Amino acid sequence: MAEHTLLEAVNLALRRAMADDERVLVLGEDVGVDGGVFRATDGLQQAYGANRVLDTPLAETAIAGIAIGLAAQGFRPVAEIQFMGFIYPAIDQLISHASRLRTRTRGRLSCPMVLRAPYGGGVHAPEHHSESTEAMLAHIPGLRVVIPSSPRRAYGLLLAAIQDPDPVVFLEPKRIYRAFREALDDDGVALPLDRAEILRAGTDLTIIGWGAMLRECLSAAEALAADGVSAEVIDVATLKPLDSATLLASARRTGRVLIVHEAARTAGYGAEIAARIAEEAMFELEAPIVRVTGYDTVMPLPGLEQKYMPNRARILAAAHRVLNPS
Amino acid sequence: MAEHTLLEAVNLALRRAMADDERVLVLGEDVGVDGGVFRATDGLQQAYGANRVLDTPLAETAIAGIAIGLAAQGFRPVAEIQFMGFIYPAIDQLISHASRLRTRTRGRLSCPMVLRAPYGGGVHAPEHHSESTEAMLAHIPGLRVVIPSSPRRAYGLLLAAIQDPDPVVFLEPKRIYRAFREALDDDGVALPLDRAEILRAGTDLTIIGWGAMLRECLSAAEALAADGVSAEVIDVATLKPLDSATLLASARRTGRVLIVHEAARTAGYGAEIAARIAEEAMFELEAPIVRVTGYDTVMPLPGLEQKYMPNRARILAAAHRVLNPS
Amino acid sequence: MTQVATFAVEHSAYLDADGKALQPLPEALAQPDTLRALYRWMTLARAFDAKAIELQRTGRLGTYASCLGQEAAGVGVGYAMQPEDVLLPSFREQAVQLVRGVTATELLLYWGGDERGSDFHGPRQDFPISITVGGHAPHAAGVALAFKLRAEARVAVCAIGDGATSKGDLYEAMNVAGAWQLPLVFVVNNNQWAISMPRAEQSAARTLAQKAIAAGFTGEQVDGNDVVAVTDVVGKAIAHARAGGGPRLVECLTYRLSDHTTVDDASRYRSDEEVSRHWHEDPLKRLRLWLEREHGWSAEDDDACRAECEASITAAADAYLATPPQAPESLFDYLYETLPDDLRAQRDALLAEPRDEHGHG
Amino acid sequence: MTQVATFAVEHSAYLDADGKALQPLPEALAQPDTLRALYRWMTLARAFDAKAIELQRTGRLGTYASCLGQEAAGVGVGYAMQPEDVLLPSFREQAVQLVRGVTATELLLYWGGDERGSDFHGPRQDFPISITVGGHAPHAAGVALAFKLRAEARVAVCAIGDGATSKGDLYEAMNVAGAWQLPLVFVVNNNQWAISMPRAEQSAARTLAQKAIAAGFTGEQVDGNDVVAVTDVVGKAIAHARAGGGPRLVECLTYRLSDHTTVDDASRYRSDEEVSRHWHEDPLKRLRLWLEREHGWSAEDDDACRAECEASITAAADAYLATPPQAPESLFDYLYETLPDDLRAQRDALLAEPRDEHGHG
Ligand SMILES: Cc1ncc(C[n+]2csc(CCOP(=O)(O)OP(=O)(O)O)c2C)c(N)n1
Ligand SMILES: Cc1ncc(C[n+]2csc(CCOP(=O)(O)OP(=O)(O)O)c2C)c(N)n1
Ligand SMILES: [Mg+2]
Ligand SMILES: [Mg+2]
Repeated sequence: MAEHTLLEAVNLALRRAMADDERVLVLGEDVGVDGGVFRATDGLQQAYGANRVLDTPLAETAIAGIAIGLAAQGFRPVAEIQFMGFIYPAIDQLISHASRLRTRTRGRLSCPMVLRAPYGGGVHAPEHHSESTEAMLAHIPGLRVVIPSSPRRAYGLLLAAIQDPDPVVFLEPKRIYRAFREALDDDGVALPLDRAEILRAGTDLTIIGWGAMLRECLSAAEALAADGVSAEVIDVATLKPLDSATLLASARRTGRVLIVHEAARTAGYGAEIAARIAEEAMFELEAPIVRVTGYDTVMPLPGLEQKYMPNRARILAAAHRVLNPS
Repeated sequence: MAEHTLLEAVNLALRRAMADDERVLVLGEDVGVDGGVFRATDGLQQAYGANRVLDTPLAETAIAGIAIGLAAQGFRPVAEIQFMGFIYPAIDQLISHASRLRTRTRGRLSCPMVLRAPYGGGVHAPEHHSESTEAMLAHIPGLRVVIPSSPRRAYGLLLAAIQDPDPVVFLEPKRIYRAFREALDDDGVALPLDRAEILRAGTDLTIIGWGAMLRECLSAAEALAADGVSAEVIDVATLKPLDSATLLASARRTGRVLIVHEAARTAGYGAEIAARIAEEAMFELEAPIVRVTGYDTVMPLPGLEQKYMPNRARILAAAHRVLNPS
Repeated sequence: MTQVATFAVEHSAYLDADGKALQPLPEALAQPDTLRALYRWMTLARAFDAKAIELQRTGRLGTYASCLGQEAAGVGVGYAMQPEDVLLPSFREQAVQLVRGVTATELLLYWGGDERGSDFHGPRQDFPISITVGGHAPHAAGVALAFKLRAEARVAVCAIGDGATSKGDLYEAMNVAGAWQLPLVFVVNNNQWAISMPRAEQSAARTLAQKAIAAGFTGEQVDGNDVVAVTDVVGKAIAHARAGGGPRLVECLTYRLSDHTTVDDASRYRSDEEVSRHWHEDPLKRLRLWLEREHGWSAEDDDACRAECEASITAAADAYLATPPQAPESLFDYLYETLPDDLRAQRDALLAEPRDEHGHG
Repeated sequence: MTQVATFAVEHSAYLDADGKALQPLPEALAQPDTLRALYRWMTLARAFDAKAIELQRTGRLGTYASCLGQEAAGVGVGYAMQPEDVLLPSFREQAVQLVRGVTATELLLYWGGDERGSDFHGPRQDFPISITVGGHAPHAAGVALAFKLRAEARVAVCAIGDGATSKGDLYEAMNVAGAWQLPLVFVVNNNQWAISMPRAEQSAARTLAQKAIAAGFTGEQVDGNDVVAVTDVVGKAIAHARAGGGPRLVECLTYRLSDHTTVDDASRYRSDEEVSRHWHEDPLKRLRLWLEREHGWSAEDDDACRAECEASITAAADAYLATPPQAPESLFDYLYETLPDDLRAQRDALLAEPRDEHGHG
């Protein structure tokens, strides 16, 4: 089994989906000849032609809206927004149309599209290139929101997103695009779109995260283990729909919960997870539910980026608070 | 003291702000000659002229963006988006620019603008006319998000929003635009933009809400009182920044918390409030924190609207669960 | 200075307001059967409109956007399309929709607040009404792209208002349609008003047809109250697109004789005098006069036509009023193809609520 | 069919690629002092560009978007503006910004990832760089509206690329600018590429200048590598706007000689041959040839000019590199005018974290 980066896994999944299903199209800015600014779509246009891999004019509202029209006509478009920071002109299309076409027409039309975008900080990029506003999207009924945390999960989840009959926003943690490799079988097997995954089993504390933050979580769990604390680390993976059952079961088992995300804290998706645990499992907890998040500030330019991003040290400090509530 | 509806209160506050400060401008679709589709800006153009009350072409991105340009130049624009359902084309301007101009330029430029929009359901309106996506906006660092619940509060909060040196989204619960009148002194006194208000004091249970839902909350509290249960009802009013202190103090006092909003449940703003209480006051609670919300479905056309909206009955059912946790 | 590009906008009309021919009618449309069919569709649209307003006024329909005075622009577009084409309508396109085969009952269900009204049994691939102004224009580009990629001889038709021409969504879709030479016709129903904003204030562009120049294709104007001209010009644009010639934009010059919707009061922003003046331009009247003069259309013919249309609309309204409401759980049942586990509890909670039975209105 | 409107797009140029005059230079710009000043600004911009790339390559600057080859379009716009005008730049407008009085140190701070680089000490009202393509165009309409409402004789200048012309944001702003006759000049820096998308695929419009026709005002083309033509045509557009004549759009035809940014590899999508061909169009070369031929500009003059510019840029870079980083809490300190209570705890938590001192790069 070859070893692949997350970026390569995305490329493999796209190739596989295009090979298996001719309804699958790829479109976006610079996805064709250039192969995407991160090379996620590298080689696809050479392999499948300019009729299946379309370079679009610079217009995000149009990109999302065109994908909707294609999807309603039976294609399975995979549209790319170059960075999540440029997804906002497409939000109207997502909330007002993609997520509603099925219910609006009582199932007559539907919208099996995927909107991919690299997201998150930590790569020393210009303004708007480090956004992490997944919570805004996860609030939209009718959408799915999926975030992989590793090459293998990226491959299986992206295949699933493309096969899904409803619109899926697929956010790729660009910070770990090339951070590590994983053995990966290009077997066309999709992962379920409603399951969190326990990345590390533990008994004393549950750490919940998604995307690139899980590397920090796992690293913190490692450090805790050295101190004799057994931390369970869960990859939420599908923010919408949320696999509450897995999260609640873990919270009940460990009695202590830490939620980690790099997005701003207020009305971030960590709040939803905390609220569900508080509603369903409060009496089984030994400590308050603590969130480790980005601040409620604008993501700064690279000079202060590291000050903004949650990291292992912040997670460990919070873990100690959860382990020893005052 | 004259009695006014919430809608009239909005109009009064706009008039007062325009009279007191010539930097205040009003702009939006149909706000001038027509006086706004709800008449919120009725008579303003006659009183202050077409140079201070501007009918714009039909373009929400432009409306928000023009307000930013005006604000950077020292005006105090109050832009109207006709319905919250049409705010999405303006979200990019809010998150990428309005909320960042001050920090991006280290205070050299700033963005003292208000974006008003009627929001919420219950008025039997066409699609997109009943949106309640305040949580998406409350996630944006650098913004303020304010929602009044009565004529008096609308007057004082809108004045404050206009005076505030930073961008404020002001969401008006259209369902209660004309639902009731309140004695209101047009005295130009602004309310603080960071304070929740206890609408009804109580000792057994805290019910937290905003906008039109507070009428349902108060009505539920009334019914509970008849059963000998003393419910405290709090109007959050400023979702961003949130007055955590008032909410936490009440939660600690009553030990039981119900959060009510008509927006979809998942990643709604109720999650943020629940998460804060779970983090800060969990050990002082006698029952899980329960949310009464709209479903995670698209707001239906009017035929099923009443099935979607939380109401007194749903609040009461939840209250009984919180009062008698199993 | 060198001139590097020049452009022109053309205007077409056949029948003037008094039903006199400004030029010979196009052969295909000059046939009495065709003209009578067009007249009957316009009469049906007007009857539908009157019924919808009556239902709304009596509390049996939701907010409604009338197409009074715009029947020619609507019917002409519908008539110019082929069944296999796809319509992407805005909210004032009842006339096109009726010609496309959407039933009056479906339209009333929709305006009565019932999603089943968009589950058209006729034109299954037509898009539902877009309430977001201009929001459907990018979908039209996507639909047209689908046709082009599959090498199908089909055309997408996107109908919008004059107000919509100020929206970036429309512009982006037009630019892509031009860049990709998509089989897509944009029809701008310029009824002179966007709620209270008059056309002249919406844009400094002398014509809305010239919006197409920015996207690199042809835009033209047509007398939108002349159903012959609309059918002809839109028909040619569709044929051009079908033949692989790329997109076109047709601006139909018409007038909104009604309030913006049933919750609007147009007297706040325009004079009765202006409105009466435009009644003179009535699209039905001019075709009736032509039919009378050229094809012996009588008062009895006219009454019979109107009566038949009204009866059909009344039957449709009765069917609408008799339709039982949707089950509340349909809120969940059409959200995703398969309801995620995560939402089961919410659906169960909804089902556990007391149900009250009620009909429409 | 009647023609109801016609439009034309004009193109202007003074100096060809070999520095020969295609027509007599405009009086005001023909003066040797002026031409030398323009040449010096272009030389400074190029020196800045080289330094920025050097710093980036050696890990002391962030991702950087070079303006190599586009110096004339930048300098001409800067030179045509008055100090009291307001510039709203995209991310490739270093040349305009330098002429406007933004210091090289400020520019480096910005590209080095430090917000203080946008706290310009010179043009206090100029907007910061817009990274969102086209997102600043509506701001330009707002700024221009402010001027108009206050009856100030000032003009807003909004600079965008060819790719930006596909964005709805720009179109909406243009349409409003036309409708309200705002004192606003749009400058489209058509460098033929939007990352990997060539101009011809971006839009079917023959010229980008004709985008203005959709908004009801004049668009024109200019040789964007001819600083005399840019200064002249943009200057006239600004004067026209200042006099109350409304908006204009100027398309500067130029070429991006560099990669899109320091993280791009343009060889993936365009040939070296194409790039070399465009070096022939170099804006500095043609003005230098003119100065040599007409005004006795010597090799020594040229070396001296370049040395002076390089020295000034090196000094700016040193100042940049010596600037201590911002305090972490500045994250919070500029978010609102007054930090809400709700955020105090977060700021305190940030302050409680261990601090490491570091410089830029
Ligand atoms: C994006 C958006 N903004 C605002 C509205 C509110 N609105 C509904 S119709 C309308 C005017 C539309 O004018 P026009 O495009 O000319 O169509 P007409 O109503 O005249 O048919 C407005 C502003 C909307 N539906 N969508
Ligand atoms: C709204 C938006 N979408 C995408 C991007 C990513 N991006 C940055 S520059 C660029 C191309 C811009 O092309 P053009 O407008 O021609 O300007 P140029 O880079 O050639 O100066 C793209 C797609 C962005 N910054 N903003
Ligand atoms: Mg109209
Ligand atoms: Mg370019």
